[in-house]
Amino acid sequence: QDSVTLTIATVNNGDMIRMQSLSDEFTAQHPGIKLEWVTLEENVLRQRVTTDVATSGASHDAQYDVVTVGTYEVPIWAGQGWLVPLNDLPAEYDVDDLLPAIRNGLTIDGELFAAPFYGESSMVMYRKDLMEKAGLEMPDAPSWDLIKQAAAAMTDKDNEVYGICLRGKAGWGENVAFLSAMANSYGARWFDENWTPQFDSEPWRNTLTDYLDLVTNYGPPGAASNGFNENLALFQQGKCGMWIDATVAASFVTNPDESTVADQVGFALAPDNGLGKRGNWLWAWTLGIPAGSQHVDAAKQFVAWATSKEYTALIAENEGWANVPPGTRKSLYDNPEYQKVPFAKMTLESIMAADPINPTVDPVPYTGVQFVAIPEFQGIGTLVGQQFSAALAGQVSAEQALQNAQQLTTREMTRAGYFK
Amino acid sequence: MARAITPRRKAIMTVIAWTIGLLIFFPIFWTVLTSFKTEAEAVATPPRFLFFDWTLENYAAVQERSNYFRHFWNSVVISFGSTLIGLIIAIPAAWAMAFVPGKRTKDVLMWMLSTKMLPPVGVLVPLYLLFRNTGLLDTRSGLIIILTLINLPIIIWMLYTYFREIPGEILEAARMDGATLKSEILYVLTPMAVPGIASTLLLNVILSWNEAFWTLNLTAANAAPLTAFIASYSSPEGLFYAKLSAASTMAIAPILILGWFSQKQLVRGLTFGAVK
Amino acid sequence: MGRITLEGVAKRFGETEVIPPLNLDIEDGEFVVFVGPSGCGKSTLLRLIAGLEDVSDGRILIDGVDATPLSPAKRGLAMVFQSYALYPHMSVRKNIAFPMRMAGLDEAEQKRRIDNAAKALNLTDYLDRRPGQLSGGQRQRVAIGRAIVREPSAFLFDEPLSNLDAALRVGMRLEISELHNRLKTTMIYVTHDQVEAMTMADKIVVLHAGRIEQVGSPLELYRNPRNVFVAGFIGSPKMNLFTGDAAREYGAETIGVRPEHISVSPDSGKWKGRIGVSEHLGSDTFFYVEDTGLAEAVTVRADGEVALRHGDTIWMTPAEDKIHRFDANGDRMAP
Amino acid sequence: MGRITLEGVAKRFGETEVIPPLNLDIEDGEFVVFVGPSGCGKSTLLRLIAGLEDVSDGRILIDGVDATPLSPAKRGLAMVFQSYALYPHMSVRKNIAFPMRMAGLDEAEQKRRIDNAAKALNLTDYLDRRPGQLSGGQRQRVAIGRAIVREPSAFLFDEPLSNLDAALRVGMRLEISELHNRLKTTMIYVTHDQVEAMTMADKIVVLHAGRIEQVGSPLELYRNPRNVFVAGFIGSPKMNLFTGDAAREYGAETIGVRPEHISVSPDSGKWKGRIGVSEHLGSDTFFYVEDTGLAEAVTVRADGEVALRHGDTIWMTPAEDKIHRFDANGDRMAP
Amino acid sequence: MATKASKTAARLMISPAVILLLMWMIVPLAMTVYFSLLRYNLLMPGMESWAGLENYRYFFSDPAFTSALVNTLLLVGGVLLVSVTGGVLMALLLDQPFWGQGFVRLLVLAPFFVMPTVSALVWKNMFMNPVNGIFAWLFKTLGMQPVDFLTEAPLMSIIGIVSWQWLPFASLILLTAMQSLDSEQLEAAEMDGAPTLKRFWFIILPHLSRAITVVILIETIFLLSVFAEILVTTNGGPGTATTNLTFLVYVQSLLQFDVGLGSAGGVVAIILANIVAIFLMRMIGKNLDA
Ligand SMILES: Nc1ncnc2c1ncn2[C@@H]1O[C@H](COP(=O)(O)OP(=O)(O)OP(=O)(O)O)[C@@H](O)[C@H]1O
Ligand SMILES: Nc1ncnc2c1ncn2[C@@H]1O[C@H](COP(=O)(O)OP(=O)(O)OP(=O)(O)O)[C@@H](O)[C@H]1O
Ligand SMILES: [Mg+2]
Ligand SMILES: [Mg+2]
Repeated sequence: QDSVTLTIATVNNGDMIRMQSLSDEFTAQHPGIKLEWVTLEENVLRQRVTTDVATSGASHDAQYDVVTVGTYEVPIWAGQGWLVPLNDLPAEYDVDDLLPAIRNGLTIDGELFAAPFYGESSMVMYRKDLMEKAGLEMPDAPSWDLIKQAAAAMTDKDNEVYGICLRGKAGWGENVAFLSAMANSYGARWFDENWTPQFDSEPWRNTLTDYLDLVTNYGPPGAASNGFNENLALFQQGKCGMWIDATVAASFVTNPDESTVADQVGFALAPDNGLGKRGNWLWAWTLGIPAGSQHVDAAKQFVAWATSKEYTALIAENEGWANVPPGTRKSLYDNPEYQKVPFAKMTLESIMAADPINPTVDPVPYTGVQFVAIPEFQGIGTLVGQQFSAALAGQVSAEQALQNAQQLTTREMTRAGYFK
Repeated sequence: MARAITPRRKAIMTVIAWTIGLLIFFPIFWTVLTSFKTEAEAVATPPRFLFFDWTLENYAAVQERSNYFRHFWNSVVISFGSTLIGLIIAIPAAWAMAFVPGKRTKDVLMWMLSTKMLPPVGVLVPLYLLFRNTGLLDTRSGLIIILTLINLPIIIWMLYTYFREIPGEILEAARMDGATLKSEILYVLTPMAVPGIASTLLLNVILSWNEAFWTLNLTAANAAPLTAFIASYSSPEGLFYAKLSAASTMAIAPILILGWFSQKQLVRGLTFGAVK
Repeated sequence: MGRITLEGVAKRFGETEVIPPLNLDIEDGEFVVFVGPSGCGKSTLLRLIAGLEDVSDGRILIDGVDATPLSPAKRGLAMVFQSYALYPHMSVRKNIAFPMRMAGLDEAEQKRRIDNAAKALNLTDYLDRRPGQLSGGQRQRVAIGRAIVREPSAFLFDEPLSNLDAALRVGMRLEISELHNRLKTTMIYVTHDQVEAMTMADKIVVLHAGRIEQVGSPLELYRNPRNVFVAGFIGSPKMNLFTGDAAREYGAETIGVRPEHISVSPDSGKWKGRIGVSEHLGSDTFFYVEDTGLAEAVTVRADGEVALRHGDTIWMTPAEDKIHRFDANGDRMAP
Repeated sequence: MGRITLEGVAKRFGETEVIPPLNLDIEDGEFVVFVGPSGCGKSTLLRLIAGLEDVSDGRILIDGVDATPLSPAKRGLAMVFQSYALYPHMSVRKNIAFPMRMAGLDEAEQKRRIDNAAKALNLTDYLDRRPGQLSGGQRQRVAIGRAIVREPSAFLFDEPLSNLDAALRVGMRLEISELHNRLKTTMIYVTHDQVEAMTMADKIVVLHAGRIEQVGSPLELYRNPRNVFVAGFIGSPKMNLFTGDAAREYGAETIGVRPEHISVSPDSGKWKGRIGVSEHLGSDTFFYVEDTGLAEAVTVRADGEVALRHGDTIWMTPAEDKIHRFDANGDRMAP
Repeated sequence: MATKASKTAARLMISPAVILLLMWMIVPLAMTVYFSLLRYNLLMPGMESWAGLENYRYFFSDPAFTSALVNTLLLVGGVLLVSVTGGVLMALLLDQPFWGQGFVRLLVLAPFFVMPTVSALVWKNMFMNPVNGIFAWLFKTLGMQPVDFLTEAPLMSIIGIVSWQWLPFASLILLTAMQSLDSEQLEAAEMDGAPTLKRFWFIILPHLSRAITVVILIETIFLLSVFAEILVTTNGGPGTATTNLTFLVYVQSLLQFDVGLGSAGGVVAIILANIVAIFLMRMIGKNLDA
């Protein structure tokens, strides 16, 4: 049998890199398959993979056999027929074990188009010691008011302790993700049922004002260029009192090798305003197979392996339970070993609390919590994100930023033909 | 100006020059230094200068993640390949412009340079489709073709300015001596222009080595050079300064060392006729 | 063999005619010097003969064969350039061997000829040096060596000595003359220095604005310049040319007297003047005499040392039989 | 005023002593030429005077004032460089105006001096050209113009003519001599061309390896060279120097006879030889005579045209009273 | 040199280069122009249709367009200003005698070899970061508030980073040029009474003008398409403070995969680049012949 070489495009995060180093297990089991890794930073990855998938379509000349895609792309790509459906995964894969919130987002017309590698929501990570010092207590489900109060209490700029670290870097996957989720809890939405942008609404105004308030008063300097990584580094150095961000961060901030505050981290659900929606998102990195791949069968074997229970066990054995890719399988959270992991419970609860189908208080025509699952969103999100970061940098007022966002979005939606 | 330079003045100049030189170099020095620190030490305040536990763990981590040597080799093949092919095309062209100049020569040269102003993002999609259809995607030959075209104007210009310094009489002498056009270029012009050709080669190898747009967008795994290698570090998760530094060091070290060793040569040719 | 004949050869660069049609015959074995002021077309003419430029009109015959359509290499001529045009990356040996290598001569023959040339030109010790390591005169010799080994039917020299300093120039001039005496090959030599022309040539061709003013042996030109231009150009220091009354006295428009044909005296003579600059070389003395009543300053040469200085009054008498007369067109008048 | 005195001036570059301590007096209004072979330290000496190099030892007095610690600009000297050193981006006018602009002279005065200099140097038509658009001689004049307008107490020239061609060199030489006659300002002129030295100087300083070999007027040096070096250096063509039997006959280690002090005859004389190369200039004839039985070839000059050619046998007789005798150290022996 | 044979040969020898570059210019350009007239989004295949000039209208009406134009000019101009003045000063400095000249030259040359991505990453994370960066530490040590460069002066920061990369190039060309100045000219000026500063102004600077033009030309070619530095550090923000034309086209064609719009932007960028080119060529042509 000729050996086939799979070219796998992955994002450069810790879990994916771990998979790369453990992939010898897979090739040992499948001697006919060689793996070729292309690891790229998220933006570059998305751009490269999209160009490739979109230009090759269904013709058999895609450069990648397995691509790492997010929950944003999967429904769009599946709709274009760019991904191979994964209905025929082996029985031991146990599709039904996947968390429904995640699985729903990857299923279009009843067909699964990508296998989740890990899933995440967002939650509050906080410093127990600082909360204690401030004389406050963090409930499991805090409100935004409490967050504001705690942030104010914990801030000690002279000692470089900042009450709250939030994303400020422009980008639809960066500040826009956070703000969209936050806006949901404030009762805001991107579009109304007629796709009219809603940035001129009161809830958005409140969202942005509160956000700016928090970050400028209690956040670290340079917040306008902080993304996930920058904040992670800050938190690990003990410079953040609270950090509202992806649940996957939990394993990093509790890892004593990297974090100076590993034993002081507490977790809580993302805050709410009592409107029935919390400010948390839902995201999963998944593995999909481009329709243009020349090695669909081998690719399926790999995808099944990399997202299987077996792989989870392999990681647990090699790296410990805390490093298992989280958020994809019910069975993981049923595992008593895993329940010992401090953030396991809160991660699961956060994921369960997100509802991509009905993300907002008021009805909307789109799905997706912190994004809008339409192709135009990447571009719009980037433009809106730039406005929000400009507001944070003090270049424009909140009012002005929202007004610009409204205009830009209207413009793009008009061009895309949403209003005839 | 050959008047006595007082040792005092020389000492002062030495201090100033070294300070400025070290300041300019500092970012690179710091990167290299950081690559030997642990992640925690990399972000320590105040910064640690020399007193820390030197470690190679970041290099190990980087190597584990991606096959450095393959990227390295791709970079070598692509940058040298494109430059050499460029030279082969450019030498005759520069010969013609330098020794048989016409009214249009200058215009042609300027037009050639202006093709370098083509913004790559604007034409990525068309070229991507073109490459896909010709099977050049993710091949070293594909990249060599692109980089040859990108660098050709600079190569021609550099050679042209170099050739112009060579007295035409020598080529005429060769012609009188019975040399054909081919032997004239092969045995007389090219060897005489070796210093110029060498610096052209160097500069264009450096430019190709650092070219990040096309090399990133037209490769996947097989032909990916070091620019793609570094692209996977532009924002990994968690503390990453040390690993980033290690990867950066590995990406720039080869060309830095090559550049340093040949700097005399490089600098000498880096004048584009600006110096007569 | 090396007989070169130009028939109606002309050269235009675009609109400007640099060389109007001209005819010229160069005999086998002759040493011909093209001389003329800068820009008069000497180099162009030489390059036309070499084939480095295309003629605009006319034919060039080499040994009776029409060479006009031939490439430079095919004409069997060798050229020595003003800048020497040595190949800087090759050793002296390789430089000299280059034309033979191009012609595909076998190694043994190449070696033989290189050794001969090196011996003749005193280059044996330098064969393995690069041109950059040689002095100006040595480089000049290498250039000549490279020409010799081809055993050409004629040598072309374009101001080969103008880059050398005065002392070396005299030496190299002698060497080239000796070479010609030995080889007896046709040589065409371009210079704008009339001393070089006088000392080296069998035949001088005086060019002026692309036209041939006179062709003849050095002494012919010295004694019987055909017109004012040649009279002024040949001889050093320049012939004194007078117009006006002084000339009319001899029934001519212009008369000329060479500085060496004027005798001086502190107290009597034909013309009187005041010494402007005097140059005392020991062997000779030159006076540049002003306020003579003639329109022009007069240059006079006296043998040995003459004790007259700047500002002194001087009397001058031309040798009557050495006076040249020219008509209104500047052409020589019969004596 | 421009009296320049060097007292024990020496120059070392690192370890090597280029100029051993020397004394020299230059009178006001004198035209002094430094002459010597290449590398003998002429330029260095001039630059020491100009202040462009620091002396290693000794003092330089200008008009009796110690100028050693002064900057070049303060010494009141003007220099004309070998490469002209014109400012290529300025027009001729601006070039000439530059020193006055630096000195802050008012516009009207600047204009006046520029016009005067331009008239004197025949540059009026070129004032608005760039140096790149001028011929070599014109550039030279601009450089002189730039020096003149400063009205310096002395002019320093460093081989100002060596980049010009032979004909132009003669012309410029005269112009500079005339300038000196007119301005009567001290001029120090460096050259390695002994003809220039002889024709221009009031006083020649012959340098050899940094040492002064002889100081004197041109004719003094011509007639009584103090040693073999000066004897061989001054005079053109070079003095014939003989050692061996020919010298011993006169009780000397070396004797010297100038080419113009040897008479020739086709049938009788003191020495016999065969003509190698003969140069017929019309005004003079030079013979390079070989196979003389003397160790060296002999150069002979005959006036006018002498009908002897390559290969002819010739007899030569030196003028006994013009024979120079030198001892084993090369120093002149009393007559 | 000017025989018919050599002219024919010359035409033959130059043609491969000309043909290749013509193809390189025309083929993608023609495709780009063609695409720019289509409604064509990669994410919505099969919907390509003729759009006329709509893409252009849309591109020009983009509120970010003007600021991108201004930013492009500021970026190019700023880097040129810094690298040329810095280069002249560096050249003056390196031309002075001091101990270890060769080594300092190596130090100064080094940034030229660094990949743009790497340099942007290093500057952003290890220097300009307001919490962990070296600058922040310096400011704090000096008792000042750390400056958040990429937020407070984003364009200036990028100009700084890019200037750092191009300073060596300018320094070295200018140094070579400076060393080619005939020392007799400086001596003449000194004799003429010009003090150091005036010698610099009247002699050295005019001598460098040709080299400066060349530096400007070459750098402009590369600076017009600065991209990696922006992508890595600020992503074009905050707001559109660091979005240049290249980045704008990137956002439109590669983030939105709107090939039609991106191509229109590409065509506009090409036209603008050529305007700059023509302007530069004029200047160069004049200066190079002199
Ligand atoms: N390629 C050319 N194009 C146009 N004109 C030219 C060309 N080459 C020479 N000329 C012109 O032809 C004339 C003769 O030039 P040529 O070089 O033959 O002069 P020359 O007698 O050799 O002068 P010199 O003594 O200065 O070398 C000059 O006026 C020159 O400007
Ligand atoms: N800056 C310097 N450092 C070391 N040696 C030098 C320097 N300048 C000159 N010399 C040496 O000093 C000696 C005299 O040089 P100088 O330039 O004065 O000679 P010159 O008589 O002017 O020669 P030329 O006729 O070739 O111009 C030479 O041997 C030269 O090598
Ligand atoms: Mg010529
Ligand atoms: Mg000198």
